[in-house]
Amino acid sequence: MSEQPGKSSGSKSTKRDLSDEGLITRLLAGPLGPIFVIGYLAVVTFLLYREPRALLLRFLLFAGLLLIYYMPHKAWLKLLLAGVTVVAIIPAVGLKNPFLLEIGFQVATFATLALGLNIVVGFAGLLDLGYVAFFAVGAYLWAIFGSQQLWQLHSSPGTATVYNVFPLGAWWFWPFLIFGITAAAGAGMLLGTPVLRLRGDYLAIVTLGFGEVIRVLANNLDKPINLTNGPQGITPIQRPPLPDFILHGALPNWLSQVSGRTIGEGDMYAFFFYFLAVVWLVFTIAFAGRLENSRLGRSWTAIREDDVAAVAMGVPLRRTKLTAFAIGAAFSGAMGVIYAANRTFVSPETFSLTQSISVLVMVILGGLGSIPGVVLGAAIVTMLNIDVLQTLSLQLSSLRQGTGMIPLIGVPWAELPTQLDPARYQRLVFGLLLIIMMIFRPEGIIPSRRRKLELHEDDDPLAPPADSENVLITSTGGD
Amino acid sequence: MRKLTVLMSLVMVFALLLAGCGAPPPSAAPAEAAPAEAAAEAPAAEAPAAEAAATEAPAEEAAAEAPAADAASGTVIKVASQTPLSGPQSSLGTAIKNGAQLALEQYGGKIGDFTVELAPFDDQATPDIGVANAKQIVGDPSILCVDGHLNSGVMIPSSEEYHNAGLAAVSPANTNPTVTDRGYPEVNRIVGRDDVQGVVGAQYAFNELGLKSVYIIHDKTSYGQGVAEFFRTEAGNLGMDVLGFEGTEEQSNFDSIITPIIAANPDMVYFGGIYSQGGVLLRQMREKGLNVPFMGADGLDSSEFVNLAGDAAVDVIFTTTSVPASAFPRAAELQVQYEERFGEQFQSYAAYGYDAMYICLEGIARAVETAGGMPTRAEVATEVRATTDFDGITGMKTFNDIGDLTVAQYVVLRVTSADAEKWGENEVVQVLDIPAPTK
Amino acid sequence: MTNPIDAGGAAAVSTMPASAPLRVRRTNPIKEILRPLGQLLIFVLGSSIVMALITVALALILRPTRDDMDMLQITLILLPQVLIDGLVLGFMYATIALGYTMVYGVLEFINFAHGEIFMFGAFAGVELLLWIERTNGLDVGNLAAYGLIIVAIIVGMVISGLLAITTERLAYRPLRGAPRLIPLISAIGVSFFLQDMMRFMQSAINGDFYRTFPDFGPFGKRITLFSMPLDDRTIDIAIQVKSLIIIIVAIIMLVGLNYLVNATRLGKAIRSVAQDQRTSSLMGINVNRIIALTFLIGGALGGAAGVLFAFKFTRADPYMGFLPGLKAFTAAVLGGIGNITGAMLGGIVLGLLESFAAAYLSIFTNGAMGAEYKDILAFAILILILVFRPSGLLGSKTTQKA
Amino acid sequence: MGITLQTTRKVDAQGDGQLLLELDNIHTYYGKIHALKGISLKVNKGEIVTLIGSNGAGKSTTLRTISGLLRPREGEVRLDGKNMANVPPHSIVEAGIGHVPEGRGVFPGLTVLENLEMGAYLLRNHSELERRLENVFSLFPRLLERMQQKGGTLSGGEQQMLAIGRGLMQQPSVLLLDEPSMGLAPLLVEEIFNIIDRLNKEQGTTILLVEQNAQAALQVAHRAYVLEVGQISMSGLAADLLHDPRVSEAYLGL
Repeated sequence: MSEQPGKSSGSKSTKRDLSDEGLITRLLAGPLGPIFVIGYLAVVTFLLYREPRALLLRFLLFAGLLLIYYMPHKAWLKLLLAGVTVVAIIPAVGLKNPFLLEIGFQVATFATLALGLNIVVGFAGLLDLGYVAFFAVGAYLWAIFGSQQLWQLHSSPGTATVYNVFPLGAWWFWPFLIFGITAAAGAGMLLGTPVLRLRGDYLAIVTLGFGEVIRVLANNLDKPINLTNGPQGITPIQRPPLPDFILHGALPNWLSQVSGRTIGEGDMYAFFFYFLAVVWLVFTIAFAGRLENSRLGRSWTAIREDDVAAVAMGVPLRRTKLTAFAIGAAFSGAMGVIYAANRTFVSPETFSLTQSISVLVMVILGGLGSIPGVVLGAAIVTMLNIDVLQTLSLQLSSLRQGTGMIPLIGVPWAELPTQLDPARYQRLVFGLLLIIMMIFRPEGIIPSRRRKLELHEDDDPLAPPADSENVLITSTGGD
Repeated sequence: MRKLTVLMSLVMVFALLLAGCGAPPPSAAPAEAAPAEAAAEAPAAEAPAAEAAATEAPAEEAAAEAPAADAASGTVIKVASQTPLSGPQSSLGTAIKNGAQLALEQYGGKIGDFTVELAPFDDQATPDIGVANAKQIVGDPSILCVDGHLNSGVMIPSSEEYHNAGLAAVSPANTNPTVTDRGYPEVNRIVGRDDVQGVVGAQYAFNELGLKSVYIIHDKTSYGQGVAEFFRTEAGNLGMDVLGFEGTEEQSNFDSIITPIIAANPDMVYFGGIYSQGGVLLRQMREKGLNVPFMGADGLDSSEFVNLAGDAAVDVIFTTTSVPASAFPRAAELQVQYEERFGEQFQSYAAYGYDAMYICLEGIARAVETAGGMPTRAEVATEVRATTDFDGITGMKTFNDIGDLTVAQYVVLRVTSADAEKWGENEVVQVLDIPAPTK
Repeated sequence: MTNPIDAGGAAAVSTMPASAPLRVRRTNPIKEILRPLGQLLIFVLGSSIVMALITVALALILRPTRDDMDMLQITLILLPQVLIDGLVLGFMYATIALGYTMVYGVLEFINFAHGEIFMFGAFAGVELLLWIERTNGLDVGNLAAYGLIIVAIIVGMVISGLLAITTERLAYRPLRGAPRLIPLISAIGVSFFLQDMMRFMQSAINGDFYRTFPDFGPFGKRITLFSMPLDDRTIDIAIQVKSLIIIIVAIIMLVGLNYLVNATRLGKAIRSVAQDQRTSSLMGINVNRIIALTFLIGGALGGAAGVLFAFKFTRADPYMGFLPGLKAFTAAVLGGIGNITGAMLGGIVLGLLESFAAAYLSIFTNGAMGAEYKDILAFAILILILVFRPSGLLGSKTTQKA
Repeated sequence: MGITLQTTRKVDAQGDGQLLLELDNIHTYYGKIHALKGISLKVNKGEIVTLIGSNGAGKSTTLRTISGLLRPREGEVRLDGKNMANVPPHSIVEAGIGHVPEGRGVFPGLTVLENLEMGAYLLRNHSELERRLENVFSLFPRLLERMQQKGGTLSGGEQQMLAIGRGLMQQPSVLLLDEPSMGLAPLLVEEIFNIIDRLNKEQGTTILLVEQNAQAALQVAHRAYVLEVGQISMSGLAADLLHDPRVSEAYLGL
């Protein structure tokens, strides 16, 4: 019957979408918009340059990117502004406070992971709870071959003498980027093949198991052959060689003068890794964007919506699912190699189930299937993780060492128990955020067009109350 | 409308976050500080306030209200601590942090004209967070020294960052050899090394207790496995029969690990790992009727151990590099002050956190004196490394050329009571002064 | 009319003149109790025998690889103890898995936070006993000690059940009808939230966040079943009193739940809601209330399991629910999620698998692999089983979508 | 197709009983789709009222609105004068409206007996339950034979009988039947309509019948409403409508 709720006519919703211009978009419309955004960026940059460690300013700088995203202007202008922010402003402020580069690097890393997972979950609809395994494959690949681990295959972890000769030259990093992609894609196929017949929750638990298997292997392959050095982790791992004029001499000296602090080799590498991660992220975004609208992308959508019908339409189920796993994995494989080199250290703890879940959360929070959404989700979660809560705790601690009083209550800050530090309740905040998001905005912060249609067909001020029995109909489907 | 929701949700998120810390108004600036300092510090204290205000209306104008004053970095020196403040190991991590805080308070909180602050970071006992924090620490020029970490697995990658930035670090707890073996001029520790600690344990078990066979269990962490490996090597050298070497991440159910031990019938069980796991393992061992001696390393050194293990804890032997407070007269005094100040049970790691902080402070003080103002990090690192005959709560400390103590104390302890209150009264059965091993 | 049961006589007085005498055949309550007991027995014996045979066969094959010990002898001597430990663990997993399976069966929704509900139950029981201990109430005779354990279990059940209902009402009900991923993410959120919530409460009140189960009563005692000679000593094969209690309580819960679902009015309502919520509401069933009740029952079972877990493994901490929750979920999937009998079977199989893997891997591989690989083995078997039976051992439904 | 009824309808049945169920200007939406645009209809005690109309006219929506599965945004549903709009479905069932949904909605995993017992879920009186069961079994002897079979294993006709039987187990004051003849073989269709007729005559059950098979429905009913895109376009005595040329053309395929 045509009374089915889920099949509201498309034209109506599209119209609404077009008319539905956001507040920011409307404010930024017209020629004043770009001027305003440029002014905003300039002010934030200036302030950040004077006060390089202010959390709010850091946040406002990243929010600037969001503003640019919402600008209703030509793509080239938006790209230009975003490019200037990412390539010039962040590194420039990073001169003052290298932590900004670290945030940028981690955001780029996790955004890439989230985009990869988005292909598997968002595009192809295959719930993967062990995604971080592919990241681990890439990271360990370079960790094993780019460190001195190969000399220690027959010694117990942590007891071997320190060597100084690396079996492979540092330039091997570049070929290993490709190997990392290949290995991760291979691992994706390896996981994908046995689970092709599984659906939904069964798939979820098997992928979860796979993720754990990779982690446990990394933790335990220190005997009989000491491949991963077990829980000790592998260190040091080589970083790709940079030309000498970058690391020493005029350039860093000049930068040191500009920034007023010593810019050494480590800082130059921080810049290098920031740019490398951003380049890989941009490549991933472009690639994923192309994929979404390709023939393959449509096949994914088809199997996500109804795999039986998709097969009937001639979509090769096996191949389509496997490519989803392989391509999704490949992105994170390369990022794994970069991450290992950046950290010069890998250990199994990085690749826990919690990490997999947090990547999944980035995807859902930002908007399943939506590329800008996923990137934003990754940025929010990462900043929350490594920056915001920690910084708030520090400020609190700083207050506690002063003699000020807590307003309203009139108790000295010093007596505030440390048990209340926000950093300790990261998961609490995180969990609450997830629940609230799912209830009020399940399609994510920047939803993909499709999902929005699916989830908000009843979104109307006059619609019956949310918890009405009405819902029952949607859950059991039409007739 | 859609975008409005975006905005709203973002505002909500941050409002939530800030609500979590309670947004302080400008009046929170330290009022009783010396006028000059108050003036200098006010902007810094105002920063969070401005942020809180701005969050309500995150429009661009708000940014303008943010403090434009250059950081108070001119007059404030910070010492960071990085230990697990959350998660299962936070008991030890908090002890170190509190110890450091106490040291700073007792030192007077000032070096010359500089106010010294503690910036406590939470590494959550995971390397990733540790490194990210390290980058944040490195990015704050007013931080001149780091007191941390607890876990070697976190210390090793994080200290790469300290090394890159030339920032001095004094470790109160990391016993893994790699920490100093890399030869970084910034990285020091005031405790012994696993490759000595494991050996001490094995020698004590073989020579003093006369045990001929051992079953070794470790917790599959960098620390636990490390010390267990050294124990195994030395036990093998001494001629002890190593009947098993098992690692497990299990936290609660040790049934299936204990059964093979019973079958193997060792003279003793050695555990390399942290008390939170060891206590439970021990208790379950005893419940299953396995009554052989139980031995561990400094990871057991927490009063929580007896809470978990109950009566089974009595007569457990463990080696440690942190000498119990009872062995030092000044430590007993510190214990009283600590418990009074923080209302928490004193742990011996607190004394090490205290000493590490003190070494940092004295190093900075010397560097300030030499530089006649704000010293560079390199100067501080040099001064810290130059620490000689520092008379700490936990003994005399002198660093060698790689940052190890020239002579470290290793202690063998026996648990005497199942009462957590009496943890500090554990019997010292052996104290060894062992010079750092030379490569 | 050719009704074979017509001869059985009329159970009810017919008021319809045209109707033939009929007897309505209903499920026999006693049968509903005995049937799962029989199934349990078969599962326990069956999986034990299969596991034991595989192990012995492996021991025979691998015997020549180690000359420092007689592998077969060691294997046989360890076998009974490993079986007992595995079964205790298996029953524990089964009781946790029931909570997953109940909720899944009704809503097709993985309640990721079940592990945390389990953890709250554990804390409730432990806190109660610690409170009694502080008032010196734990110094009691054996009988009273058993009573206290039962009280602790009941308190755990109540707290967990209420918590489960609350989370359902606040975090899941508003999402009913949304695509499957949405409530799953919300559940992950609840899980994170509850972990830190408990830690916050514990560290605010006690300063530390894990609690040790008080030592009282005769529960630590071991009942020696028999002894076996090994070289020049004997090895006692024993079971702890508390392990026995766990098995008994688990069996009572399993049978009780089976009875509730299959033989009561409420059970019928639950089953009908599981099959078709809309039609159920047309039967006069308050669907929301039944779903809430399902959460209550699942949560209460989880709470009881939590108290038993803390009881057996001596401690409770805010993160304790995560791994057992994961394992129990695995068990539920292994058995065929949504299927009560399947959850029991899955739990027992997983418990045995883990126990065997932990005990024998090291022996069989001469130390190359050890207990740390038990999780890998469990997941590997899970993948294997799912590859050949994509809906679990006893599952039949394959209609679900991602 | 012709339906053989044991008697022809008395035209005057309409006036017999008092007003039982009344819909007053009901507006129902699916999301933004305005499905019912002001439906008003009446069902008197002891009547069979049928609602005919083409696919998508809103017939099932009307029934779902009555039984509370959907909430009207405007208007009232009155049972015995009491407003039932915005009351949850289970309370509406309790108040005496039984709904045999389209597509039968038999619980596939419950046995036939359990399915029937679910119909009397709200009833706690055991002997009354037995009495109703016997009543249903006397109407549908086939169900007795299949008593221990799972609902999902029944044939289409049997499932329809089970669904109606389950509706009867509620002993509702008004029974809503949604497309009882859908997808059934002609012979079965006839049987179903005979049973509907018997129910009304022998047991006095009030029935609101939604049918696509307009001819059969009009033959069995006292009164009828014709529904077109969410609005009532015609109403009157079933016998009159049966012979109305407009109805014949549009719905009877004559």
